[in-house]
Amino acid sequence: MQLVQLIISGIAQGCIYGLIALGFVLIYKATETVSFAQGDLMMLGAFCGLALMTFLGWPFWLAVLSAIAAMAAFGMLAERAVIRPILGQPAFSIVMLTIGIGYIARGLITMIPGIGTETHVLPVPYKDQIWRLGGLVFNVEQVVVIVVTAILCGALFALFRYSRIGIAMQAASQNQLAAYYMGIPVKRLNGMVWGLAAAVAAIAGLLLAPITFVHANMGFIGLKAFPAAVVGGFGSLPGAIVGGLIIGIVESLAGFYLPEGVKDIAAYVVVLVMLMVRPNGLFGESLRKKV
Amino acid sequence: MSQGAEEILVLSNVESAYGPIKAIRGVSLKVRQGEIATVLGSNGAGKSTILKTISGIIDPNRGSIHFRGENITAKDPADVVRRGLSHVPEGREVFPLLSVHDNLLMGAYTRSDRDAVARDIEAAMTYFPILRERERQDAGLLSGGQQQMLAIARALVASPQMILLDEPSLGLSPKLTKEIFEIVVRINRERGTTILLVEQNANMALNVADYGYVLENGRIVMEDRCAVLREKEDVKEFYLGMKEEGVRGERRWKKKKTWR
Amino acid sequence: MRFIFKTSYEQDVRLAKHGGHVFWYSALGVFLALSPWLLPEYWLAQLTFVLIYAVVGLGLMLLAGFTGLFSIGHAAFLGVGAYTQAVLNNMGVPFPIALAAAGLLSALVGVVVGMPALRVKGIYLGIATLAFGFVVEEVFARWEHVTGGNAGLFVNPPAIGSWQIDSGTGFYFLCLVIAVLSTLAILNLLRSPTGRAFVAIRDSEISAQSMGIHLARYKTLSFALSAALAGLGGALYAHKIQFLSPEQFSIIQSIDLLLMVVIGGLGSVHGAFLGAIFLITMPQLIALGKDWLPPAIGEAPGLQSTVYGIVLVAFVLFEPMGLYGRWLKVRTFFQVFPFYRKGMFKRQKSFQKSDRLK
Amino acid sequence: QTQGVSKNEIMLGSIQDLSGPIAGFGKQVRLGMLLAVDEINELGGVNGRQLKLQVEDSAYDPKKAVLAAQKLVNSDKIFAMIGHIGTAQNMAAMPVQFQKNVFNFFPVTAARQMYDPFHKLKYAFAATYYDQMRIAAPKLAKEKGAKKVCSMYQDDEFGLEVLRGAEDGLKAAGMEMTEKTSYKRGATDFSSQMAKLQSAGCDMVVMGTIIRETIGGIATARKLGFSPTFLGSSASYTDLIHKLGGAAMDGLYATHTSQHPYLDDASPAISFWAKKYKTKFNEDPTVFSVYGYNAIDAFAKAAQKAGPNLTVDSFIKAMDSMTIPADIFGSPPATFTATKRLGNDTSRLSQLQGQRWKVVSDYMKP
Amino acid sequence: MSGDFLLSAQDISVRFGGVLAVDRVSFDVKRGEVFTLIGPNGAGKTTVFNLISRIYTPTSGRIQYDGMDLTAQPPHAVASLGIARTFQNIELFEHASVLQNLLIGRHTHRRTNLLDDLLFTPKARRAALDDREKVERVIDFLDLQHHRESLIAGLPYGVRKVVELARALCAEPKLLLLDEPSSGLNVEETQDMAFWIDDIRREFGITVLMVEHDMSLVSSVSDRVLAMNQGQVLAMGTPAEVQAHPGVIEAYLGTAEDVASLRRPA
Ligand SMILES: Nc1ncnc2c1ncn2[C@@H]1O[C@H](COP(=O)(O)OP(=O)(O)OP(=O)(O)O)[C@@H](O)[C@H]1O
Ligand SMILES: Nc1ncnc2c1ncn2[C@@H]1O[C@H](COP(=O)(O)OP(=O)(O)OP(=O)(O)O)[C@@H](O)[C@H]1O
Ligand SMILES: [Mg+2]
Ligand SMILES: [Mg+2]
Repeated sequence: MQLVQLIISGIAQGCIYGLIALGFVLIYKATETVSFAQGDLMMLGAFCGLALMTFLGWPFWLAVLSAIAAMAAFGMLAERAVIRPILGQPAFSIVMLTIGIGYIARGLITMIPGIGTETHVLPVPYKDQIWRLGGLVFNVEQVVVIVVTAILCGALFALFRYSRIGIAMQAASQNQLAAYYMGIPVKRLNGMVWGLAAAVAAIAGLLLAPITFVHANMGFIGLKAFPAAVVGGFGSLPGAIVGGLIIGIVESLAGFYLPEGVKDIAAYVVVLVMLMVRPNGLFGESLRKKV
Repeated sequence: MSQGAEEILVLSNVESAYGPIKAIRGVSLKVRQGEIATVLGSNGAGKSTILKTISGIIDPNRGSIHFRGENITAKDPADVVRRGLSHVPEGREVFPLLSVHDNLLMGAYTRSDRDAVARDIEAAMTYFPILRERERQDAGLLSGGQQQMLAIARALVASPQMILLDEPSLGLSPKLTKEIFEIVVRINRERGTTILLVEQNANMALNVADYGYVLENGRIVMEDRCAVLREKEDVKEFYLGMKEEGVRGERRWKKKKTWR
Repeated sequence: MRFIFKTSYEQDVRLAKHGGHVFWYSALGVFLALSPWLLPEYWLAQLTFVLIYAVVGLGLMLLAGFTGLFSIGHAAFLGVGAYTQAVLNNMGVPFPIALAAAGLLSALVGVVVGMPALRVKGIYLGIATLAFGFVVEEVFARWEHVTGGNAGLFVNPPAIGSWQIDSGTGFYFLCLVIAVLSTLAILNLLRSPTGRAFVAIRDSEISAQSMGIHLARYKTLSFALSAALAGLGGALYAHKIQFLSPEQFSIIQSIDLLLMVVIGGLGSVHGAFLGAIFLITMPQLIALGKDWLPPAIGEAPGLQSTVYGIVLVAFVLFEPMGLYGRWLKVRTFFQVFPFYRKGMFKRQKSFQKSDRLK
Repeated sequence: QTQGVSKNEIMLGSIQDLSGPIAGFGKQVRLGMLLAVDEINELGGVNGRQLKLQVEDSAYDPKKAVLAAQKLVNSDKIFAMIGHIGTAQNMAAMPVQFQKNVFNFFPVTAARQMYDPFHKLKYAFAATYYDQMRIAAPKLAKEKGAKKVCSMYQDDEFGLEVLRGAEDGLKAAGMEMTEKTSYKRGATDFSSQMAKLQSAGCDMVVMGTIIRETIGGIATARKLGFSPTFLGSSASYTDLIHKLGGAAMDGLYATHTSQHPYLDDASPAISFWAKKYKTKFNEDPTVFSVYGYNAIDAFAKAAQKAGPNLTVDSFIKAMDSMTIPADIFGSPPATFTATKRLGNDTSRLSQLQGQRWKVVSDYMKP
Repeated sequence: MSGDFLLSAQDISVRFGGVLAVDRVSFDVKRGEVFTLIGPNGAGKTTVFNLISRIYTPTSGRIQYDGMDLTAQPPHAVASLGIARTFQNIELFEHASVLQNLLIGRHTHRRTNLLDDLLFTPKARRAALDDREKVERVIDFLDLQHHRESLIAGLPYGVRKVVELARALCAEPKLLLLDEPSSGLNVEETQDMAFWIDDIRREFGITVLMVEHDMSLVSSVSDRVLAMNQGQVLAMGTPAEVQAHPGVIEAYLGTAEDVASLRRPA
């Protein structure tokens, strides 16, 4: 029973990692860069939802949808302003940019007087509810995370596998020059990718907020999502979820059964082991250049 | 070739540079609707640069480019393609991690008619049966020549008004090289697609093309109908490799130490 | 405009390519040697920090800039060096021996981390080093009887026998000597086969391999050298900061180090120094600039990270080659004066290509 | 000429976290200090000298703290460092200060190192986490009749101090710590920790936690149907606990010295002060504002006493011979001597009742 | 093994998923000869090269080189055994200059150790000058003086091909593998290439194994030609023999009608 309960909470936590990892993978698949700002976008999304719900008093659903839309717009705007000018430069420049964007986002939020330095509660309707099933406890907040994560993963997977735009995004990331030659509007797609990523981040932020509260540093949980993405195989959407689950469950079990401190580095140990055994992760393809 | 045909592509006095290095200097050329034009030139003369400038991959410093009467100077490449100008780049440039099929699909990105695209993909695969065989394989794993076929097929499915071909025969077997040119001619005749061809195999190029330009050091030094160019001594010597023995023997010893 | 007439291959091998080099670097050397008497104490301390970070930066530059392997856990090596130095020093081991041990142990750890690096590339390597960084930080925190755990560890001033280097000036010279020696070593490396092998690996692994370069060996070597320099830097850092605690070697520090080499200019030795100057003086400049801002903004919490972020973004946008790139432009401007044309450094459109296949 | 003291000015420095993880606290300490500085300066300063306070940002990073300390000490030439926040940050900055004879005055951290290896320039005001727990844990355990006392603590020096204090206190009372579990700063999931404590049958849990972790931990426990007595340290004595955690947090005990300054506090003095603060900064004060305010206030009192010839020695002499009286916030009187540099080592208990902190005990003696 | 053969492939096969890229191919390359592989696109020529340079491991079969089993060698050791190669798609070090590329080509001849390099001892200096001299010789040989300091990224395709050849020559190999040396070169340059290959064999005594589609180049320089199709050996013999082979004509050369047939009516 104990074990089942632990696994349940592991899965719930794992879904959170997976959800954030989805954002990383999304960006990676479509632009071959790693966004260190994903966690901070998540934070912005949560603050956005908070502003709408608490300060403007909008109804829950309206606030959630508007926050997601606003973040998508923000993502596109940010792309337009800072990423597009250096589109085509080595991916690493863009990684640096995302670090910079993360700093700015965190800094600006902190600068809002009276709000930025505080911790807030996001008033979701399902706050603190639990379901009991036999002797097990299900946290509604976590159930919501699990469900939304599954849906989102499916949708993104379909986008990249079947839709023309999704394939074009991957094409542009693999060979930008060729994408231009094909008439793919690389810039516009890039904007869409960052918008989408910001929207996913906003969803993650809103889902996470009831569990972790809303504060300027909530994005740091993103650091745990990196291992999740790597374990699953960076570039694989289902991999992100599976990786997240593995890490969530390992953490949960390690916290209970293993000595102190193991839980905190369990994620990193898992990722190191994984890189030794299967360097490309569970679902990552092993790539070699053909010469 | 109809003499008074409308000019579909006009470059006037185009100058492009890579940083401080000028690659082409004041190039003016015209391609008429429905013809095959070719640009000859030795290595580094700037042939690829002309094509890249036309399709907007690099922005010219000076001069203008008009396609079907519209100014496309320094336009976004995607925009240029949308207007019906496809470019088969030098060096294949396939999407290595997409399947062959998806590569072709991307070739037709600018088209919205799904059924017609599917038909054209079928047609392209008929030109190059190997592509059908490898439909689900990642393009990066194809052999060099197979990738070249894919690159050409990709331009065909775009069903453009005009194709810029940069060394289409690169790395193809003699048989396929010939086939490729047959295809080029066929497309030109059957669909009326205008073609601007850059090719090292000058013999082939001068045979299939109507009009030719000779480029040296970024400048156009000669232009005429191909039938005329084929007969010029210079062209014969430098581009068709028809030299007298003496000249060739001399070339062998031309190398001397240029100590810096 | 300077024309150099070359008359022998020897000239290409030399470090100083022409008289200008000799003059300017000598001038810099004189300035550095006289700094303790030219600069106020506070700025001397900052300069010392710059030298320390430059040593670390050189190491990271070697790894990221020349071998193309990005480490997001470099603070771990810094930490290994710092703790080794602190522990040995506090045990009374003479400074030079402790320093050597710090460098060696870091190098050893570098080899261990290099192992996964042999099999993974790009982002995977980044995450592997990130994970490694977290594990090492945890070790610092848990291995209490050696590292003092989270309570931290005080570091005595460096000493050789009974000679204690506890003055700011003495320590400054120590750092200066080590920074100069490290720089020379890196420069030497870059003009010899080892350095070229690194560059080869950066540009094309398959091709490097077919040139007979043992990828595994050279990648490991790059990690080891880089870690050794980080370790040396860490040892100096330990003395400069005098108090070590695990969170000083966290991901934040790692990212700072990475920013340092990127802002300095990836792939140039100058970049390591310029980046270090940036990293150390930036917070101070922000603190100074605060006074000119209206208090509502100047005193607002979060200002520092906002400005830091903005500067970073601005750098990547306008100066992707980093400070060194800017320096080159300025220099060219004066060299070719008055013939500098605006388009000279105009960026041609460039296009990203998959890094996954290399 | 003493560094930082001029004819009509005393230069003071402080390092706060203004952009890092506890920027909220850093900001409040700073505002508290500013309030005190302004009050004192309006009344003519200290022996005719105006106080000048320079605050730097460490972003809670020891390296930045050192850089900031170097700036304050060597460039701004401060006389004393006041209310510096964070243990590691203080540890890293102190050597820089002591080299130049600069005080480390009333740092905002309750670590023993703030006074423990004795240094003449160290002055600490807050009962340490260690002492708080050493005294409170056994006392509360006895009161509640707890058989199995456990602990969840943050895996850093702060959490360990709480744990050590509780362990030592329990041992002295003939009890033992049944189970302990830790988490890393910034953790958001406490289910395995709480499951562990629950399955060990704990009936009292000592929380070496700060804010979000206190709330997260207790909320998780409540959901699992696990409700022991929770005891926190002064780190979890803040209004954020009930503001964020809501009713689920009721029942939590915490140790502290100064009281939280509610705007509508029963004590008119506190309420007056809180309103003044609110008017000035347009923000509700918290207990951290009080720490900042008190630090400056105490400094001014001592400097006043040291007389017009303010030097390091005269300041030490004044400090070591005076009693800082109890204040409106309920802090106990503090005394220092040439060897004792912790003002007071006792604390009292408050409990969350109806989403508000209520003082439930007087200052506790072991 | 007979001493005349520098390289001999015995029944090598390699399979990638469903594709049998090389199917039981055997051939021997004599010391000092120019041996050419031809075949339609996708025949498996490049794959044979990749097997020799140990980028792939054969599914079955062995490759003997200079009396040893090449298949037992790790990939990076191949170069030091005296095998250098060029790539079909050009794999140069893009962000380095031509000179640096060529110096990297000298890697197998490095004589200094890490310490020498770090301290730049006189030994390292001598080695550096020595390498440079060897490299200059190759530069002179291939007429690359003008491009010595250029970055690869800015070179035209044809020059890159030559630089790649130069890089391989800098390794002073015994066996040189050239994958389509003339693709992307015009007639004149192809003729230069032919002379170079000839010189490489004659003056430097290097054995050349080459993949090439330009039949004029093939017939002017090769001693023997092997034609492959779909992974299998189709024909082997002198250039003339192979070109006359009906299977080769059918699969590779195409019917000999004149290109003029494509000529458009004026
Ligand atoms: N990316 C670049 N950076 C700098 N210079 C370049 C770049 N690309 C080409 N060049 C220069 O521009 C000139 C023209 O190059 P271009 O590629 O157009 O030649 P080409 O005629 O297509 O030659 P090839 O037959 O080899 O393909 C060359 O001299 C080359 O050095
Ligand atoms: N790594 C690989 N994975 C899957 N298939 C491969 C791989 N390498 C080669 N192939 C396949 O093996 C076959 C032979 O390829 P190879 O590159 O050897 O051809 P080639 O003879 O060099 O042709 P070309 O003249 O076009 O360069 C091709 O069909 C190719 O798709
Ligand atoms: Mg070209
Ligand atoms: Mg091939």
